[in-house]
Amino acid sequence: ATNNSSVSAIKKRGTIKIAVFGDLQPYGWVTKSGKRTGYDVYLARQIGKDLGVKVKFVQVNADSRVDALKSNKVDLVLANFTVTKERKQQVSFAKPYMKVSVGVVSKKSSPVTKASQLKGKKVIVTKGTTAEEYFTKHSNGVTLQKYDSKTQQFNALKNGRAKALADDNSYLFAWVKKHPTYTVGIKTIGPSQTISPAVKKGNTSLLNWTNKEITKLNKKGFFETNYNKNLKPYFGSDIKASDIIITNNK
Amino acid sequence: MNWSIVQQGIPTYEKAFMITLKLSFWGILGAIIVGLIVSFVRYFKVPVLQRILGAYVELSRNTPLLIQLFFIYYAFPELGFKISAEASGVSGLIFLGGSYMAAAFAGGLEGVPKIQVESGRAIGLTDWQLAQYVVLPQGLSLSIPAIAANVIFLIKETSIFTVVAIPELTNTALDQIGMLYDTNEALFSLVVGYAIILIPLSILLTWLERRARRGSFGN
Amino acid sequence: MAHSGINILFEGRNMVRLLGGLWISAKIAIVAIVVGLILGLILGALRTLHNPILRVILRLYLEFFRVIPTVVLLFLFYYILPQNFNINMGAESMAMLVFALWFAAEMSDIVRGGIISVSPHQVDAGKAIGLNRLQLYYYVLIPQSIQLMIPATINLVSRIIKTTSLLLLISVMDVINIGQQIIEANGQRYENGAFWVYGFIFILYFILCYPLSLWARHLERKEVVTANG
Amino acid sequence: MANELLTVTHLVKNYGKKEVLHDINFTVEKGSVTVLLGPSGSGKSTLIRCLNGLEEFHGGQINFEDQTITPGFKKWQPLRQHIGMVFQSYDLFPNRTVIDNILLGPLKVQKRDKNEALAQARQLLKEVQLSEYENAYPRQLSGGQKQRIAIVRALTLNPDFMLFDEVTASLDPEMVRGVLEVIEGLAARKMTMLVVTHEMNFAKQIADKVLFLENGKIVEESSGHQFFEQPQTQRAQDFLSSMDF
Amino acid sequence: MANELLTVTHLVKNYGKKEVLHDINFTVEKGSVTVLLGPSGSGKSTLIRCLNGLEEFHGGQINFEDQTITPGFKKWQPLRQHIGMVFQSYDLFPNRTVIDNILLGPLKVQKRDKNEALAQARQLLKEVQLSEYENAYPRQLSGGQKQRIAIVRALTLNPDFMLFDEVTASLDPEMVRGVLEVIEGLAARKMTMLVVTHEMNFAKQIADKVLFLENGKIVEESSGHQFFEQPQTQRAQDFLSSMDF
Ligand SMILES: Nc1ncnc2c1ncn2[C@@H]1O[C@H](COP(=O)(O)OP(=O)(O)OP(=O)(O)O)[C@@H](O)[C@H]1O
Ligand SMILES: Nc1ncnc2c1ncn2[C@@H]1O[C@H](COP(=O)(O)OP(=O)(O)OP(=O)(O)O)[C@@H](O)[C@H]1O
Ligand SMILES: [Mg+2]
Ligand SMILES: [Mg+2]
Repeated sequence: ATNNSSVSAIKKRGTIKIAVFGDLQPYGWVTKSGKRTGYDVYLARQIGKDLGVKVKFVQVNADSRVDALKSNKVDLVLANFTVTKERKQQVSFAKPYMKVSVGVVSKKSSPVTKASQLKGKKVIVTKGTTAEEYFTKHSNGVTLQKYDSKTQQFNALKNGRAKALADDNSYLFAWVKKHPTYTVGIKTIGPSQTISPAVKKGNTSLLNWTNKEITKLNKKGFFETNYNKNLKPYFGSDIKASDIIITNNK
Repeated sequence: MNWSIVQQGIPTYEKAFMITLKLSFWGILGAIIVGLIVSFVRYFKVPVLQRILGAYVELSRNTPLLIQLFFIYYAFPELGFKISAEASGVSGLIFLGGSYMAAAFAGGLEGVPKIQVESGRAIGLTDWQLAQYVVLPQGLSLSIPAIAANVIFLIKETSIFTVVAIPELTNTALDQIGMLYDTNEALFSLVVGYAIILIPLSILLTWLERRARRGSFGN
Repeated sequence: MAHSGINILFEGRNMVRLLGGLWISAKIAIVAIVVGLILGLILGALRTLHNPILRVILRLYLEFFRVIPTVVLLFLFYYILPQNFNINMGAESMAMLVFALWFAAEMSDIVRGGIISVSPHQVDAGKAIGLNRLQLYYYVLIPQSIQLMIPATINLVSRIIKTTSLLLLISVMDVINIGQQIIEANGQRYENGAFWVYGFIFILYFILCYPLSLWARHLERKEVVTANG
Repeated sequence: MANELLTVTHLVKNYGKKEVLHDINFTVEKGSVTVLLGPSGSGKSTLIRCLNGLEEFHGGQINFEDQTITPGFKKWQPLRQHIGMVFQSYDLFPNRTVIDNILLGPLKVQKRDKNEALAQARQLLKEVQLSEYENAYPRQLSGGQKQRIAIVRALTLNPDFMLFDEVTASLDPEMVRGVLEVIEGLAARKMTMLVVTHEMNFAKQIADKVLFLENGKIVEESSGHQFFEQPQTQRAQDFLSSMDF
Repeated sequence: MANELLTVTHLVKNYGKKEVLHDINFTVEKGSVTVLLGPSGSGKSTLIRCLNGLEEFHGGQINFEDQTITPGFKKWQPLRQHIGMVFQSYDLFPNRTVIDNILLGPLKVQKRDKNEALAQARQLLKEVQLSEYENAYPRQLSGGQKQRIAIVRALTLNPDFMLFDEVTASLDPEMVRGVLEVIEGLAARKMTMLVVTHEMNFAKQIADKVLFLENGKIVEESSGHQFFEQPQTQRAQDFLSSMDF
């Protein structure tokens, strides 16, 4: 089959289909006036501009990001997609643009600060996230509640359905700023990881282009601008840009 | 398709299968009880109660289970009323299934020919005796095919429980897809899981319908 | 919370967006119903023929769509078709396809049920005046069974509308998905936003389906009356 | 007269706004057979159903034994043990065997002793020549057999009065005779009966009195003999001549 | 003989394993009325339905006009225009008016000119005294009226042969006469007919020939006069006596 997600195919079509989250403030979400926005979305728009094509957003949930690529539903995933060994076998990741690690949020009134406190407790995750992966591998007596979407998982936490919720620390930081009765008691658990754009395996054309694009954007300081615009207002003062974004290219 | 992956997943799916079965069982049992109550209240035209249950039936039949569940699980706690995921699932199934079962029972009761009621009256049966010896035995057996159809329908609806994070069959399969990317294997196990429950039921239903049509229940 | 949660519905363009989501669901339902109706009518008529092979095939088709939960059908088509058969279509058109095939399967059973419930005397009478098979369907069987089929068909339409709620799970921007976006985006301002948004969607579905169920019941009652006449 | 079992006076019955029985008056003497004739839709079934409360009536009154029944009367249930009825359509309970059909009334309504009721039921079954069907289900019987069982079921309650509404109308022609013979037997034993039938030869043979109904009115009332030999009204004459082709 | 319209030889018919017609032989002469009698379940309807292909048969043959029909014959549809049939159950199409019921065959099957067919239909409607019901729907008619329309519907195809299967059996007694008179009229005009009926007086009046069927065999075949005056077999005698009560 021909690669209809190659750069030339995309240019010919005039649109690029990019998978983003729709309910993950401040990375990919929708404002009350219905406009998509966030750190990932901002990047996506820039990529569209640089390719000279229109961007068509496809909203995904965490567990459908791989399949969205595999089944050609999208050309590129920009949905807080953490690079993992397993995922590398399924899709191709470009150069990273963010740092991340799993964090655990809990009620300020009974905070969870150590993994051992979770023994025998319920923990909320979203299906197909690195948090789920981590706690599946290191379960230590934790029972996982697996939700489909971010909305559902945060709703469940607020309703007190579990002791804690595990997810990428980068958006937990943002979430607790808006929900001051909660705290990210465990800031990092498990390995430090990175977030990258992903394309379908074998799509070297778009992969190469994206790698170059990230290098170029880095030079222009795009990611700092993006951070200041989309992320900074959501984080507490204890979080610095360098905690989140990757500026020096390897 | 990688069969060893399918095989490895069997214990997990077995657990999920049991959860699907367990929740279906309680949900259907509850729905049958609610259905019986509703249909009796409406058949015997119990004042006031008949109207209240009528409103319940309309709400139940004209809204999707998914929203009913969202409501029970995500919205009610905001009003200070919280039950577990499994309890929410079963309540949702009862809320939805109660009206369907009521319709099945009502169909059976109304299917009892008028002449049967009249000949019961003619030999002097009281209203209660009429219900006990004539209307209920005949009406219930007439409603069996419709009940069986509802049972199948309700079991299928448990697939929606995935949205409240109950690790039943659908949730388990979606999890396998999301985390391990074994899409084909997960969907295969999922379909097999439902087929084991539903195909025998569907055959039973066909048989019941044929029996009912041939009139073995009737004169 | 001094302000009432209901205002979440009137913030910004929230209301317009919710209704827009509803329109997406409706659009998918409408296409599925139209396609499914036509296909179901043909398949249902075919199922009354005495061709055993055709019967088995159509019966299997019906059973497949009947036994497998709709959620699973959606995932099957959503994941399997593109990956294994290299057929690509957007989530919306895919949903239309699944719902149309499902509708056609259920419809075929309604049509078959309607046709076989036409009294065999009518078939005899039609044959006795020399009608051929096609004429028999066109002049006798279909017109007489259509009245019987309408209430069941309306119920099926109402079912398909309710089932569009599942679109959420395959990333179609339906009314519930948009509801979730709204709950998330306004979560901290409206603590019981979920209650109001889900409540509103609950009512939307009710408004769509309730008239259908009233109509179906009205027709059923009328049918009982005319059947005795 | 002390000899009257039933007296109907000025009886009126409406379906909604439609008056289907107008000012009906007649008496039924103990031990007599009254035949109700009339064209289809004239109100025969409606009248007979008013007499055991299956239909409400709206004016006039019914005197049965020492009871006076006026519109709105509610206590039909105990009275119905004294008034047996058999319908045109087979009305046995399909979920019960023949004997269970028969014993339901005696045991549950009349709370009689089981052995005594059973003995009576068996005796009656023998008389209608259906002893061997005691444990059969209704679906295993022919139409004529079902109707004979329905008669037995009514008789086992020891009624004082029997109502028959076209009990042979749904039967195959050859099945008719057996059922009519049973009714003839009852007449011979002086059971008080009101019979609606379209079998003219049978009516002629059995009727002590004929009521001819048309459009909800009794247009002729005469003795059985007189009605068939010298009908008084033109309408009755037409009716009789339309009946034998 | 050149005068035969229909000849049935060695006809056999099974339902599954059950043989319901055994070795049936008879002829129908042009312009004659043949009456088929016999107890319920003897196979009358089955036989008559074999003659226009509503049931398959499994042995023997049928000769109709110049056609030879053997088991497995497929081309009934054109033939049925020449063989009219009226059934016991009212079989008008409830979704079409009276005139549309009548014209369906002439226009759609025979592709005849609309005005010509309409003229014929109106003439026939007049003869059965139902002209004013041209635009009524079947549900607005009484049973007797429906059966007369059904006869007209069959006649408008100009058949050479008419089959009647107990066409008055579901009618109210007073409606019977009108229908039978129409059939009598056809007999007078020498329409070839095969008639199943339970109306003995009518059968007697109309039959040129009687076939008496029992358990799927023709046990007696004789002229109409002879059958009713001196039935040959014991079975026929019993049957006749069971018929008049
Ligand atoms: N439930 C009903 N509602 C309205 N009208 C009715 C009802 N039942 C009967 N009627 C009308 O009442 C009149 C008398 O009907 P009824 O059945 O008593 O006649 P009938 O003499 O028994 O006729 P048949 O010989 O056909 O049994 C008819 O005009 C009929 O249409
Ligand atoms: N579809 C069928 N399948 C099996 N057996 C049948 C079927 N139709 C009729 N029979 C049997 O064939 C025999 C003849 O039936 P048929 O209807 O021809 O009798 P009939 O003489 O017309 O009776 P009636 O006077 O009651 O109309 C009966 O024993 C009947 O049970
Ligand atoms: Mg009557
Ligand atoms: Mg017959």
